[in-house]
Amino acid sequence: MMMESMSGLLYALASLGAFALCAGIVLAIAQKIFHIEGDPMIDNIDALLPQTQCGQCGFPGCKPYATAVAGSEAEVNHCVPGGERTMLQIANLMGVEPKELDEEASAPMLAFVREDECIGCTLCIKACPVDAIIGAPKQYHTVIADHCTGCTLCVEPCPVDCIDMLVKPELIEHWAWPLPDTKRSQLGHERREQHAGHA
Amino acid sequence: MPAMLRTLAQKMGLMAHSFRGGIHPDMHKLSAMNPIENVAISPVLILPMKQHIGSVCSPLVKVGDHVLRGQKIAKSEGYLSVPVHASTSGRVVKIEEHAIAHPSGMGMPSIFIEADGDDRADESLEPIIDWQNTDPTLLRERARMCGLAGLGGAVFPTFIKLVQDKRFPIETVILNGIECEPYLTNDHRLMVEQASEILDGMAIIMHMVGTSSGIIAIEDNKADAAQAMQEALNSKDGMDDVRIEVLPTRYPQGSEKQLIYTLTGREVPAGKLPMHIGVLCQNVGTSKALRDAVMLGQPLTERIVTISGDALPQPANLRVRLGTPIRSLFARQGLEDFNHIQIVHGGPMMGERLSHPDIPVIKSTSGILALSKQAIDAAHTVENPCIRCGHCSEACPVSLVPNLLADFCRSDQLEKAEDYQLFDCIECGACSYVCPSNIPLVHYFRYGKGQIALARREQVFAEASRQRSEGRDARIERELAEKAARRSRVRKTHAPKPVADASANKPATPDVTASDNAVENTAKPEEKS
Amino acid sequence: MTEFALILLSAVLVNNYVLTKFLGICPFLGTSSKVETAIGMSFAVMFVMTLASTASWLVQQYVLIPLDLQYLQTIFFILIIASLVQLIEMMIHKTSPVLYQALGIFLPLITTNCAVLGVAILNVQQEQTFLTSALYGGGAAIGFALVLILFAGIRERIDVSPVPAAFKGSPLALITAGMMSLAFMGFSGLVKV
Amino acid sequence: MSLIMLSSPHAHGGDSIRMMMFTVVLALLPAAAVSVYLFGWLAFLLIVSCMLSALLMEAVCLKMMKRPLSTLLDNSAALTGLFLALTLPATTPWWMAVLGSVFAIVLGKQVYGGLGHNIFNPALSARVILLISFPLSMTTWIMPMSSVAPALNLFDFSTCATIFFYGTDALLTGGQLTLDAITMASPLGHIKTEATLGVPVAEALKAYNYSYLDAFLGFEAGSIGETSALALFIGGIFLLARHSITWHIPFAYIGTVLLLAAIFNQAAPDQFATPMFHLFAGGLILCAFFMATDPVSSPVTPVGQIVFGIGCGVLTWSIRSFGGYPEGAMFAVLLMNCAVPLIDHYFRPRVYGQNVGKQS
Repeated sequence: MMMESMSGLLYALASLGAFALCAGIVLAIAQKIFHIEGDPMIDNIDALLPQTQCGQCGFPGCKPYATAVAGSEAEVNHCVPGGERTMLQIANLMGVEPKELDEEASAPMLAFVREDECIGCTLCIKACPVDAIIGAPKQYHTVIADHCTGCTLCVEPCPVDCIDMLVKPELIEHWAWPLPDTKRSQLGHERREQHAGHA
Repeated sequence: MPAMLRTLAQKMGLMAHSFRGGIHPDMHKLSAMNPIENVAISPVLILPMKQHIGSVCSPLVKVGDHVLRGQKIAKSEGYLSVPVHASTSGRVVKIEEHAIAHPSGMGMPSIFIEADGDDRADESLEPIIDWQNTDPTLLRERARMCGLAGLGGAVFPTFIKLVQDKRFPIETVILNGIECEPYLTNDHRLMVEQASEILDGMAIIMHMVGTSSGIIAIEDNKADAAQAMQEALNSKDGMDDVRIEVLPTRYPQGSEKQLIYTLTGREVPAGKLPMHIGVLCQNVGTSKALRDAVMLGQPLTERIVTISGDALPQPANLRVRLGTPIRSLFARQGLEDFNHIQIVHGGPMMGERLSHPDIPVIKSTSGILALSKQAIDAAHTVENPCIRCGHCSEACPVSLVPNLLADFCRSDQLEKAEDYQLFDCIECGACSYVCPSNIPLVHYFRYGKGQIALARREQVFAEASRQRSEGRDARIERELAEKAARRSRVRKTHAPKPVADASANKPATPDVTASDNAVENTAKPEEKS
Repeated sequence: MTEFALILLSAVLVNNYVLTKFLGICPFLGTSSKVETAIGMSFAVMFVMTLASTASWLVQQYVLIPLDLQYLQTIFFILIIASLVQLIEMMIHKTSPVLYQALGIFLPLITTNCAVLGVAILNVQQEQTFLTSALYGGGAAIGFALVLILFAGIRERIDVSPVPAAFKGSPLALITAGMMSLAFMGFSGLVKV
Repeated sequence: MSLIMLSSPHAHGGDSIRMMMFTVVLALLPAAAVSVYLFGWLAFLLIVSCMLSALLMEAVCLKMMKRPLSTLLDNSAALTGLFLALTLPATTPWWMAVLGSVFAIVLGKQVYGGLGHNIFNPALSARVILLISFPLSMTTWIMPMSSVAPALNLFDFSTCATIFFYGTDALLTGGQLTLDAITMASPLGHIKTEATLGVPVAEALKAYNYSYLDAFLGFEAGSIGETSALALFIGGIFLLARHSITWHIPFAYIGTVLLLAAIFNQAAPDQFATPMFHLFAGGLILCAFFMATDPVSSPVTPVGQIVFGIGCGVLTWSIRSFGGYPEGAMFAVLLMNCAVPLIDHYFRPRVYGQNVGKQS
């Protein structure tokens, strides 16, 4: 009696072991075939970020923040200039629940150099993450309005403090229609809130 | 009649083509029988720097200059633009921001001209009498010089369309006399009173684009205009391949794409222009303005404007100088107090609602309406939930699905809105008109389009910033690598020799330190990972 | 030939695994928020289910019965399904990372999906031949896919509507799933198999 | 001048939801009138109780959701109540009718967010819930005009009231009537039971002394609103004339059923019923003209509506011919309602200028 149960046990172990082994081999081979290098998610997220390289998310630029979010070490709602839309897009891409923004994005800003006070020390040129300030040592510098992302990194290193942040002027060509805001579309707003909270 | 059967019948020529959808609003053509009246020149004319589709012009005159009627006062910037001309002789009083007919309420830099009363014309452009043998490019330059833009309401610079392109030969010229917008009757009166001038303009257009066949499209609610044009056409020689086409009244028959499909059975492919399918469409008013520019040497300084509305005592069609404030025109027609009145710039279906009447008449002003409060409130009542009844997608002439599009725009699902072809919407308003729940569909589409355009602009800006930032990082790495290489080279040259040549290394050091400090402080405050 | 068609029809419509047998509800609710994810999940489940039901029949026939190890049935089937899921996970991670990210936890969860294991064990209990067990596996997977994609279409629409706060999200999803199973009861008795 | 930005157009055609719903109620009046004529006070009590409870329940829901009660005026709740009443058998007790209306309003519509957001047709989903919860009483039919049961005078208010409030068995305690004396199988149910015994369709109908004319006018067993094909056709044509619905769904739906019935009837006459029979039997016309064309739960685009109609037709005919339940129309419409969001997405009309290819 002991012998059958022993041999039964033996058969069980043998068959299970054999099956598991060949499954393992197949998977190992598959691992080689479907090997993937870097994580493409980083580029997808980086493409969503506004690239202001401003560091307000606590990371030295957009690419590092994208890597952190892809590796899910950082939350999706740290990008302040991106605002709610970027946060919703990243949450959508990562398939996580959208989180409230911790800090409301201010109106878009532009740096402006008061040229008569500028001593030409090139400190702000080196501080600007997107090379939006031009000028040579000992010559006064100026900010290229089209290139400035408003990240305020140049204000602090300036020794004579001659850079101030101005609100970006709104052009008539860039004006966009707002949502219908009359009592008439109260229902529309209600539906918008519904969706916003549940992207 | 099932849509498939209808298109089949149309393809086999059994049935005239007619565009899909469309609505039948009551037309309120109150001023259809009033002849065109000339308006006295208002003391101050306000000319905004942009009255067309394209870039803003820059002023050529200074405050205090004296100008003649038709003198160029602002030059066009870039290709897609046309200059602005003084509409009367006088003195430039000031150049500053002034309100224009724009929903945002934002202003546009404008030139204020104080009329001196004798309206002396500027003779610099001499008339081209025998334009038949003039080189079309010369005529095209004249059209641009005279500031011609589509007067049907689109204000697209006319000279860009009037071109002979080997790859896209124009077969048919279509003259758009449809005017399907309620209340507006200026094209109608122009056709009745100046039919032969319009046909001269059409002949010039056909000469410029090198075709001999043309169609003049008129709606059947303007029988007298069709008759006047037919008589003028019969008396004209050399235009035998041109015919008048009277089409059933239906809004928006006058829209370029719908008119082209109705007359030729061909559709303008998405993202392409009518010229890509060999068709050129022009408004009757523009054709007459082209005739004045070529045969009389007169730049575009005035236009016919319908002033009407259920709250206006005396509707009329006025020949108005560009820059005349709307308030003076309303006063001329007996309307002074505006507090129960809504002013609309253009027709009720596609026009802008103005918040105050101190806005000048510009090239795109085809009509100004004074609508009573209850007329506007009836149109903008409380929005009910959409019951997916499908009336809006039936009415849409571009066969979109407006209610789904509105849902996407309202809930910011913009990629879906683009996938459903939001940008093919011509904002004609037929869907909002028929919606039983009074949903402001066109408003949601405009919001959607604005957000998508904003997102695209930010995307382009972000892409440029990213490239510059990566270029900068690469530059810093390169400089650091050079510094490290240079330091290691310096250490190698000094290290092995004994004390004897200690003095030799004196000259080498200065230049190293100079470039050192330049490179030293390029590192950012916090090190880039 | 009609006999096979009837089997397939009965597996897809009449006794649909999700709406009549109520198996595989958690991926049904989890991955149905967007239609693209639902389609991705359906392909994954179709791949795993069909192969799992055939492989488990083979294992049952040629390994368990000769060695009379029927009591090891569940462990073996889970082993088969797990390795298939591992395979499909690698394939999806390689081909479309976005789908991989969107499916998230629900991709490895197919291993514990009661519909997949259910079809394998039911095939064995009803002593199906090799061909009919493959047909049942495929039919069940197609049924699962059909219902999942329909439900995803509905979810995308009700997520945007002004649902009363108490019903927002999964309560309404469950009510809708209930209504769908009510509708699917119309198919009962359609096929006399 | 208010600075609120109003976009064009500044004109409106004057159509409103209330008018559209009222048109559908008008279209249903002939069917309701005929049902009262055929089933007497029973039908009247049913219709009134369903409509009242639907309106009451909607008011309660709106109050709970703090939404303005004015939406009650768009008579969509009244319409749902009337729809539900017309699909119920004459002998439905009052509490079942009220429960049905509550299901229709709460589970059918309000839970999805009110008018315009429900996925399933509210009246139909309530009817299927009742069918599956109370199978017996939902499938007991009585012949109209009490021609079969002379003792049951449908125009005497007291008898009808007792049936309505205390159910059919209370009536029978009086002893003079037995349940199966006054009830009988619906034509569809009769054929299905006979088919299981192998009796060909033609004979089954003869035994049931079924006549197409009676079925067309309405003298046949069935729910109170679906028996008279004539009244439903009048309502349907009225809806088409008033452009409340488009021809796509009804024509596609009825056309598919008739086509399938014709083909299979030719192939096996004794196993499958004739197209005429399918047209007048059960709730096909009611579902095709009123239930399937409910704008909220049907596709928006014409192409989608045709696909929806064909789907309903195939499902109705196959459930009637092969399925377990005698009447397939209700299930078919609900099943196709599930597919509407996908149909909307994949069957959109070709937009002007898209892939026009080479043009003449």
